[in-house]
Amino acid sequence: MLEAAVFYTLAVLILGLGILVISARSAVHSVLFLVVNFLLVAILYVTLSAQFVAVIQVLVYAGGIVVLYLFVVMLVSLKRAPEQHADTRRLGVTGAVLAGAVLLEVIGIVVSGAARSDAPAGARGAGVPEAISDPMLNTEQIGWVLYTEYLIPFEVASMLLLVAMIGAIVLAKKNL
Amino acid sequence: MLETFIIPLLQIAVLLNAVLVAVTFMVLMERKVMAWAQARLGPMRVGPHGILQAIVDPIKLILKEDITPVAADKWVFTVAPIMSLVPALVVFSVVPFGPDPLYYVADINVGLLFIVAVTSIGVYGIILGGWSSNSKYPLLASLRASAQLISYEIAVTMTLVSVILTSGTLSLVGIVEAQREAGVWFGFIQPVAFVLVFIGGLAETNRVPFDLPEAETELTGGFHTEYSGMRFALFFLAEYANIIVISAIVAIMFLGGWMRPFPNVEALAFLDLIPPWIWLIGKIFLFLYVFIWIRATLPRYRYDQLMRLGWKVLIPIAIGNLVITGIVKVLV
Amino acid sequence: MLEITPLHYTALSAALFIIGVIGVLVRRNIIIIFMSIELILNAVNINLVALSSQLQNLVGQVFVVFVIAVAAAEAAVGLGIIIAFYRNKETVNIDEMSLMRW
Amino acid sequence: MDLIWLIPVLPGIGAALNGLVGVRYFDKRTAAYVACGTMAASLLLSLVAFAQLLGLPGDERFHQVTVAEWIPPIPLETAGGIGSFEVPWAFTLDPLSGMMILVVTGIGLLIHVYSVAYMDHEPRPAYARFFCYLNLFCFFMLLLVLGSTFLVMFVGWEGVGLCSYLLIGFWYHKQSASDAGKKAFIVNRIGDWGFILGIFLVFFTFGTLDFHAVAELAAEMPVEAAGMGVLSLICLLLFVGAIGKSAQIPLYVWLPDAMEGPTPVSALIHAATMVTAGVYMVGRNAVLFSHAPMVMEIVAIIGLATAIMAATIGLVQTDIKRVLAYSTVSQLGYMFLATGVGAFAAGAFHLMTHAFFKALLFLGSGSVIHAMNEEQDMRRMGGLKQYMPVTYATMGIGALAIAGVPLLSGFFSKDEILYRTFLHNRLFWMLAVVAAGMTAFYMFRLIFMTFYQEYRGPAWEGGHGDHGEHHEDDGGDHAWHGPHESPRLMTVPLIVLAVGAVLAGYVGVPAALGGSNAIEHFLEPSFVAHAGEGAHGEAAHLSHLAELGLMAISVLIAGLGIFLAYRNYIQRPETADEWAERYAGPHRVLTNKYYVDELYDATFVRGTMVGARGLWGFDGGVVDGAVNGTGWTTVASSRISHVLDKHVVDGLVNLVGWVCQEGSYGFRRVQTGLIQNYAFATLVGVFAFVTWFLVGR
Repeated sequence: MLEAAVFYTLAVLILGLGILVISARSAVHSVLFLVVNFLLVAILYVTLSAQFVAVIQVLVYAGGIVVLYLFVVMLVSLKRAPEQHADTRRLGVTGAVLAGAVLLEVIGIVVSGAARSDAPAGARGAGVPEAISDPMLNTEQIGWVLYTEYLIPFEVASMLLLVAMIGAIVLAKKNL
Repeated sequence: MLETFIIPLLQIAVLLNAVLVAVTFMVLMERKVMAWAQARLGPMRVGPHGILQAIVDPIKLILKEDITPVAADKWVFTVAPIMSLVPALVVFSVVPFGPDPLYYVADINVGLLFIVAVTSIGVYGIILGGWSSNSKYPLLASLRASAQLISYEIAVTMTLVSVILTSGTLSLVGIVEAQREAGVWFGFIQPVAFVLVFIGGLAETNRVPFDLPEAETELTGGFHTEYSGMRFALFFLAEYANIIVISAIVAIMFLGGWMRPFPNVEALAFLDLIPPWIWLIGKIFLFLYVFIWIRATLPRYRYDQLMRLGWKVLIPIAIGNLVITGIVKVLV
Repeated sequence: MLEITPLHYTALSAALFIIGVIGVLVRRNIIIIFMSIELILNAVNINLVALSSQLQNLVGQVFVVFVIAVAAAEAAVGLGIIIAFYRNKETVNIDEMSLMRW
Repeated sequence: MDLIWLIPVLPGIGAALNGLVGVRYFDKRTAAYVACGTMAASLLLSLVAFAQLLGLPGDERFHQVTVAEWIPPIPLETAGGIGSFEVPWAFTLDPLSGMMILVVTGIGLLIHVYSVAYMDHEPRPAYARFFCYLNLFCFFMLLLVLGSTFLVMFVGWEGVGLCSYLLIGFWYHKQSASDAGKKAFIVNRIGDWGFILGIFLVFFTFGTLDFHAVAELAAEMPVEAAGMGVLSLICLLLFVGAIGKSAQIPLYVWLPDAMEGPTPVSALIHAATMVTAGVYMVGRNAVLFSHAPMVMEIVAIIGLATAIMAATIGLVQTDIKRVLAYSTVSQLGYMFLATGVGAFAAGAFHLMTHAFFKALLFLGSGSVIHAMNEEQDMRRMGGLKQYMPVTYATMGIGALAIAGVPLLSGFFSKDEILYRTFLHNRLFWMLAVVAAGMTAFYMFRLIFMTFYQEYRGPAWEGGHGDHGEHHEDDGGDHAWHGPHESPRLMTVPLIVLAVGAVLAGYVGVPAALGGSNAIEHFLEPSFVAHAGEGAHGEAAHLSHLAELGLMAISVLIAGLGIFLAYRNYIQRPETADEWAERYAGPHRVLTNKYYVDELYDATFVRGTMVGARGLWGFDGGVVDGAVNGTGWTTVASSRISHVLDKHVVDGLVNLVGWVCQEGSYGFRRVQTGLIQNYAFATLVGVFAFVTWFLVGR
């Protein structure tokens, strides 16, 4: 009961803020909504007892990436509205309609899946040591998986970040 | 019901009130200490030795007219102070004032990370406040502030990782307990980290000598130049709350939190007569005093010096400290 | 309906995803398009975490970490490109970014 | 004796030193020392080896040394089934090769020493080159002599041919010299062709190439008294080789021309050693030849014919070296005559004595030429006796020896041959005696024209005669001061050789004169398959008295020759011209050497040229025509191909390009540059997939 209430509340807020993000006229407002959206998503993660991911979501997304967006929005002080010019060939509305159709289809799948209720409950992936029984151990377990089984992807991700950092510097510098 | 709702709500209420009162008194304390440092008396009119000044100031701010500039983005202008204050207060939910669950709202396994994450949200308030004012000095100040915040956050977080390595847990309660087990405060095991976190805390809270976002001589009032009344008060609160948070974190991580000095020495057992929350508050006040002391002592950095210190000194030292800690951890 | 199953999370995820897609398709401000992409990534993350919780398998959460890392890289480079582009063209309208076509 | 392989190798080392290092770095002295030193060492070794050989009992004088493997065993088909073709670097020392190595190294050393002075005018690199060639020649000659198989001998055989070519053409800037070199080489090729065919046949017949083994196998076979058997064919082919190398009819033409080379070369190669290789080879295969009497007859006839023909030509030649050259040819004819009549030992004996006196005569003539400042025409000499007494004396001894004056070496060896010829065939004997008389005549004609009479040569500075006739100075760098005695380095070898020419005959004093004919008994084992078997040709014998009578006749004939020469060139010098006028026809024929060169020129050379022209025409007309036709056809077909290529293939390619281009005009409208439209395309895909998923369930 409580769980359902929390979920529906969060879901409504998340979706509503998502719609606000894409519909806000001002980019700064979009960013604001996006931050709040991310924080709500983090709370959703907490309800799923994924504290580490939730904190990371706040720390990196809300505290890092979106700040970057905010900077850019502030730096790009536009002399004319960015949406002033529209190409005649763009398929925006068609795309939105088609996307809605996809959503309907997916929800259809979900509903039919719920009706069948043959979801693979309890099916566990291979190679994972134990269940997430104790929320207090979440971080430790993720660290364990990340630094043993997924060590190489982890290092690759770090390289990706390094490359992205260098790339961003190169792009942003006026003259190196 | 009692344990899940009533007690936490009570705790939150007490904590919020305590923090807000502490902030008001800290303003008074700052004024008094600065005055003494400059051989003045400070506020003397309201109450004995001006003690009631702490109550008068908030009342003044609440009663003042709340001005919104015409060119401002009103909505954001309103939200910005809230976004600044809320994270600062939220952080207190994980600060333990004693070993018993009664002394803290929550002890989560990612406590330290939580603090770092939530404080990083605080930057929005500053940026949005400066931007939404639609005025050049606040905008410049907010850019400065956010750049400074992000830069020093890296150094501080990296340093905190070395402390986490030492304690082996992210939980703040766990960190304190680790210091009990170690028999010594981490401030002695990690002196470099101690100093780094403190300096980083100075910068993150825009305190002297890193108070460039609020440099009156350059930017009149900083990012909240256009603010007044209650909204200004919120910014003000947030700033001082942040100072208290930093002090609390440093006290917990490096000075043993709620524990008395030398917790393993039986001869000092009489010190346990003083309750743990008093120990922690005492340590926090010690740091607050140091904050004010530094403000009274040191001149302001130049902006490029500030950035150079952050990126070329603190971050390398933090990384070096982390590496050495890791090596020692592996070897010992 | 009141029992929250992973399918609920999937539906939420799909809806957020589609919102992001619509944002990408409809808006012309490239910064907002980027933010829409972040929404899409978040939708994926919700799915991953939900399924991780349902399957009692931490790999989903590990992948969220990777997704966030990639998102950070993407944001850094993408916004760098936007800044560079803005410096030249004084615009962030995606419809004006069509110099390379025939 | 096991070190006999060093005997050829030492001069080889000298040649390598002089050739690889000396030409560039050695001064004349060093080059000379290297060459003479290696030769001297070789001679020393030869003497030791020979002494050891003599120390053995008569029928054990055979020593074979295998130094290294050359051709590993290869199975090859032979007459007697599959044989193993195997050739080692093996050397044989037996009486025949022992005598030969003494001759080669001994005379070789003397000529080396002589050359040191003779070639002194040459510039330094040419000097070293000369000694390199000379050493190389000795190396190959000794290889030829010592080789115990046909193939090793063949290597030496070809090697000496090469050195002969190099040394005849030593003054290669002189057209006639290089032509003579080429002539020698090419004429020799014909002989070598026969020789190598003979070797093939030997291997095919006997399955081995070892002389000793071949001899033993051949001894088992019957004598091919009537008709030509395989042995006869082998012998004939081998004899062709001998003809080429030893300048017999019809391949003698190269030897007189070879006199273009330096005189020591003529002495060493073209008188004493190389040209006798043919004789040596025939002697080496005496057993084979003994089994082919018909070929023996051919050998004798060719030898005799050569002896007479060369002698007649020698009568009228005026070039001092050419006279000697024809004399050499003639004497070689004698040797073949000896082998032809079965007197292998006599042939070898004459070979040895001839080596001494002919080398002596050549060196003497070289001394004269040297003194006359490179003048070779006897008509421009005369009266040199007073200027160069040593040369005169030694050459006189040589002439006496070759003429067959009793008690000199030529007398013993030549009379042995004549005696054996007499036993074989009296007609041959008569002709041989006539040839001997002619030999005496032309040799003394040479002596008289050169050393007696008046001086007819060119005048010299400070001397008598008029300056108008001053001879062109070839040397250019030194003035000629008239005829003079040669330096000590040249006269000493002359004296040594003169002593040899006198004494060499005494190893073979015939029984008729109270001797024991030691050389014949010494050499005998080399000519039979099994030692102690005894000689075949000892069928007939004359009494000592008859033998003495024959000697007397030949001595008389020789005396007559000498007398005629004396009368014609000393008493009445004009007689020679009178005779020449009186017998103008024969004289002209003789002067022109029977027109043999012209004949060869007209037949072989011209024939070859005409054939070559014909082939050239064929090549130019037919072959080139075919090639050009092919080319033209190719060009024509490629033109057609070009047209096809241009219109059909290119058309297709262009069609493809055109289709692509036209198609892309339509499709490029898809590329709007609107990123969101591309994203829309992705969404369409997603929609399709999700739909499929929904419906598919």
